[in-house]
Amino acid sequence: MTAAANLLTITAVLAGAFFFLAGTVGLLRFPDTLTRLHALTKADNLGLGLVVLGLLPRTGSVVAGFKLILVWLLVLLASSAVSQLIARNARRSPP
Amino acid sequence: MTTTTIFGFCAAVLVGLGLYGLIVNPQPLRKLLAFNLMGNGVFLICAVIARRGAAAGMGGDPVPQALLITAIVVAFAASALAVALMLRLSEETGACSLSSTRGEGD
Amino acid sequence: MSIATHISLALLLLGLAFWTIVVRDTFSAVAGFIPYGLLLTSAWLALAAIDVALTEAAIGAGLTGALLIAAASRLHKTEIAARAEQRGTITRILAAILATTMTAAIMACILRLPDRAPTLAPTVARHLAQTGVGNPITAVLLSFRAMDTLLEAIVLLVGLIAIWSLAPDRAWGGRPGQAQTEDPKGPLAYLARVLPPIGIVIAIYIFWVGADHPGGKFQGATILAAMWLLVMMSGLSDAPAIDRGWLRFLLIVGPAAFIAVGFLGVVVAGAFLSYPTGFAKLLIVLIEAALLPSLAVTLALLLAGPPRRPGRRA
Amino acid sequence: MLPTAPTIMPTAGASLLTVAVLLPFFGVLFGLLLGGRNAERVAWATIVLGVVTVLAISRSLLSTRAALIYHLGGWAPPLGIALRADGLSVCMMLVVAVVVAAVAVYAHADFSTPAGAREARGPFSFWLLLLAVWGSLNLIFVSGDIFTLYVALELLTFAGAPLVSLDGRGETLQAALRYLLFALAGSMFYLLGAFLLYGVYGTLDIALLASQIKAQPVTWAAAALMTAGLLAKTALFPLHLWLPPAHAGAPAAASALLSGLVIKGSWFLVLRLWLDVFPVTATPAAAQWLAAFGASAIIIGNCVALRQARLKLLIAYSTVAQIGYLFLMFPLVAALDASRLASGPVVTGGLLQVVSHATAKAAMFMAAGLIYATLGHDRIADLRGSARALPLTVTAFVLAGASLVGLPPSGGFVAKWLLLSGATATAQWWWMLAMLAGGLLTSAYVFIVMVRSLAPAPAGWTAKRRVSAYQQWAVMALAQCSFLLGFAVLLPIDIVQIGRTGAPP
Repeated sequence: MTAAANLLTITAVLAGAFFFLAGTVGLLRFPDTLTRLHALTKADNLGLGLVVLGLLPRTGSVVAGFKLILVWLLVLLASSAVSQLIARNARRSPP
Repeated sequence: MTTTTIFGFCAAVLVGLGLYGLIVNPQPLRKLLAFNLMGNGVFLICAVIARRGAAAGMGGDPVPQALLITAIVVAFAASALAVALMLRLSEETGACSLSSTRGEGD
Repeated sequence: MSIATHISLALLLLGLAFWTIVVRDTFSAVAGFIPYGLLLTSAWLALAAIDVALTEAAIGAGLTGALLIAAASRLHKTEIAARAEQRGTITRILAAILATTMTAAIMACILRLPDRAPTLAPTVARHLAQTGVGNPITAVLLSFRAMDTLLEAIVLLVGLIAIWSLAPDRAWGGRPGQAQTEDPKGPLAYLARVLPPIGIVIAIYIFWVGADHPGGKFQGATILAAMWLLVMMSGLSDAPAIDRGWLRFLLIVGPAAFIAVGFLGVVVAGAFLSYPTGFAKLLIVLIEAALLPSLAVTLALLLAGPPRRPGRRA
Repeated sequence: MLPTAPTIMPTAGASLLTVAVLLPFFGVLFGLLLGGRNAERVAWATIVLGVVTVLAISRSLLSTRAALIYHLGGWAPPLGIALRADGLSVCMMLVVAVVVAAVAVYAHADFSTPAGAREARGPFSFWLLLLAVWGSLNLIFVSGDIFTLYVALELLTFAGAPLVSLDGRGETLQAALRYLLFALAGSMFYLLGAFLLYGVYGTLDIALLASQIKAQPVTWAAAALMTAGLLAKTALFPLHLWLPPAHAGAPAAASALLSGLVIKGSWFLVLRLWLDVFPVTATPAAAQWLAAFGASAIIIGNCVALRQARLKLLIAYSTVAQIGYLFLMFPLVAALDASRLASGPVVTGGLLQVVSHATAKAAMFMAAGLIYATLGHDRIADLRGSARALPLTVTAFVLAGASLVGLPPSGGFVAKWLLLSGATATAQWWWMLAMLAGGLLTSAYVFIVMVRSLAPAPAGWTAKRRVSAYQQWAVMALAQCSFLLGFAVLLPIDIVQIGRTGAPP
């Protein structure tokens, strides 16, 4: 049981870290605002989701796990709204 | 190297960087940024001192930690006042600068 | 966390700080300052200062970051002129020497701090039960050194009066900031409808657990302030005119209740800000509950700046 | 636990200290709540109650002949915060109360809410900030905790900086911003020093620190940092550049507060630290440095003041010079203590210098404000006719100037006399030279202003604006305080020495 939980933690957190890395590379290498945004939101949402998933077995209490998921949901909400705003601004004033 | 020494040295460099920026950068907003860095350095030193005082089952001495909370809030109020002054200055004179050549020289 | 993690954290912090000082463009400097503030939060965690980390994330990185970003974009026009007045090489060299000396002196001080560090933690632990709260930092902030917290609330108010005093005469009694022309169906308005109910619950939770766990009124008030600012920015509700009676009442209720409880202590418990036995926790929670709205409104208005446009239709 | 020395036990009747500190802030809260015209009314009620409180504190100090000590919340240091008022603090509280009251009388004419308006920016801000300045100064004088003192310093800055730019002109906003940045950096240095002291001694309480402090490198570093930060806030040469534009550009009542009182807050803290916290560290060599800056301030400030074309700038540069005198006492005290002689008279001299400068400088700035209002300008070359139009005001200006020069029987005379005697006793003749040269230069510009204003007005000249008689009397009252202060030496006891920890028996 613990071995399976540890395996889940390691795989999920590693995968999450990979998405963060990919997102950062995309942010630095992509040519314009919209594509950079694309790279960044994928990394944030998926990467953070995977990290949260990986940490869930290690929380020890249901409340703490619930808080972790809430953190992820709040980040999703904020980042989607903010990306919309950035994208609108970018469309209005092309670089 | 212990954790407290690492962050203590980091804090010392932050204070130095902040002081340098405060003197060298001509723009008030950059000076304010530098002031914030210097302040963070000072706060970090306080946190190091708090951490060194860990005892009685507490991770750090709670007195300096409580002082830090006060100091962070006061520093925010200071930044807000400085920003308000800069914005008003630029509205009034069209520039945000501390050099007296721009103002009406007496 | 291991030493290696701490060293890389410290190096990252210094790298961002260096960037903030030397980069040409002010907006980029502020953009470096915000992640720097978030990393600093991890530094507080590494030093076992969880309450400080929460405060830093909320106020040091969050509110200060928002304040500086707004300032950088509004001062953008003035930047080119200001850049022209670069300091000469001699000033730079002298400043560098001064800064290096200072850094070296502080490092020497850090190394020379006594090996058996003095601490008040045992003293706090001994008297914690008398205060009725479980979080030692709350005990320090609201009992042992309650005067500091009272003065801090007053500092924020005096700062607000100072900011208001910068208003143009014609705008006195008016609303701070610019009128918002955000799309009422846009993403910001959507966020401003969905987020505040959640934010308010979280703020009250953080405030409530502050008695016994990390958290408290400052962190809770900052979240409330952020929610209010979000609603104002989205255009769903305008910033209030600064001469409104309810606003003035909310501003002073916290500090006034604090002072009142303080003088109650003189009568009942024999000293200013001392609490009668058995009532300590009740009075502390009472003060915090009164401070929460005051701090939230003060923090939001500090960020909103001086009044700039008429408040009532003439 | 810690030594139960009589100096750190709470004393009866000390609860008034919390009233002295919090009453002005309570006034700020109420003024903010009621708003409009009520801000001034609240300020007046607070001033009356505040003066009564300070008088009651002085009575209780005089009756017990010992420092008043109060433990906030009933928690003794090092856990809690102590308020402590000795003779020095009470003298400072008295002079602040007097100057605040006089400035308030004067400001009633300039800062009353105009008829028809419910609330106006200038008056509302001025009265609330006046109270905030007062509260923070009282806190600086009585707080026994170096972190609470940091909060008090910041409060003083937040209340002082906007007073500079009350008229909203671009140049005053710039002066206020420069002042704010200097002051913020100064407080950060101070705070760093305070934290280092905590890191070594585990307490922030001044009395406990004084009993535990040892001469060692970290203590020296903390002392240097705190002193440097406070000097920037006090505007001691060469950190004085922010002061003249800020003090000269503010409205007259605000200049009087800033130049007379606000800079004394950080100076008082230097004095407190050097006399009570760092006496072991404050070697005569370090004190010589402080006084060297002071002497340079006296010479350079006065020379620059002589070259000013505008009256308010002249007075502001004269402040830069007078700050210098405040730092001459440090090597004298250090040398007297080192040779086990009584340093009391020199401390009294330094305090008399502060009191006489606070009253005289406030009077001079307010007089300059009245002259400006009457003539429509303050160019020194064109002051003709002002003595005819404002005889009381110009007399007050000259009396205040005489106190700055140090003519008998003024407070400045006694102060300089005591300092000179200290310099003679310790054979530090070079400080005597600086003082005497400063006196000569000061008399030169006071004389110039007097001669210019005595010249008859050109024919057909009329006043731009009639100034109220009560404003002139407020100026005169302050100038008289400064001029007659010298008689304070005739008092049966020396209040300044009550409760001084460092004073040898």
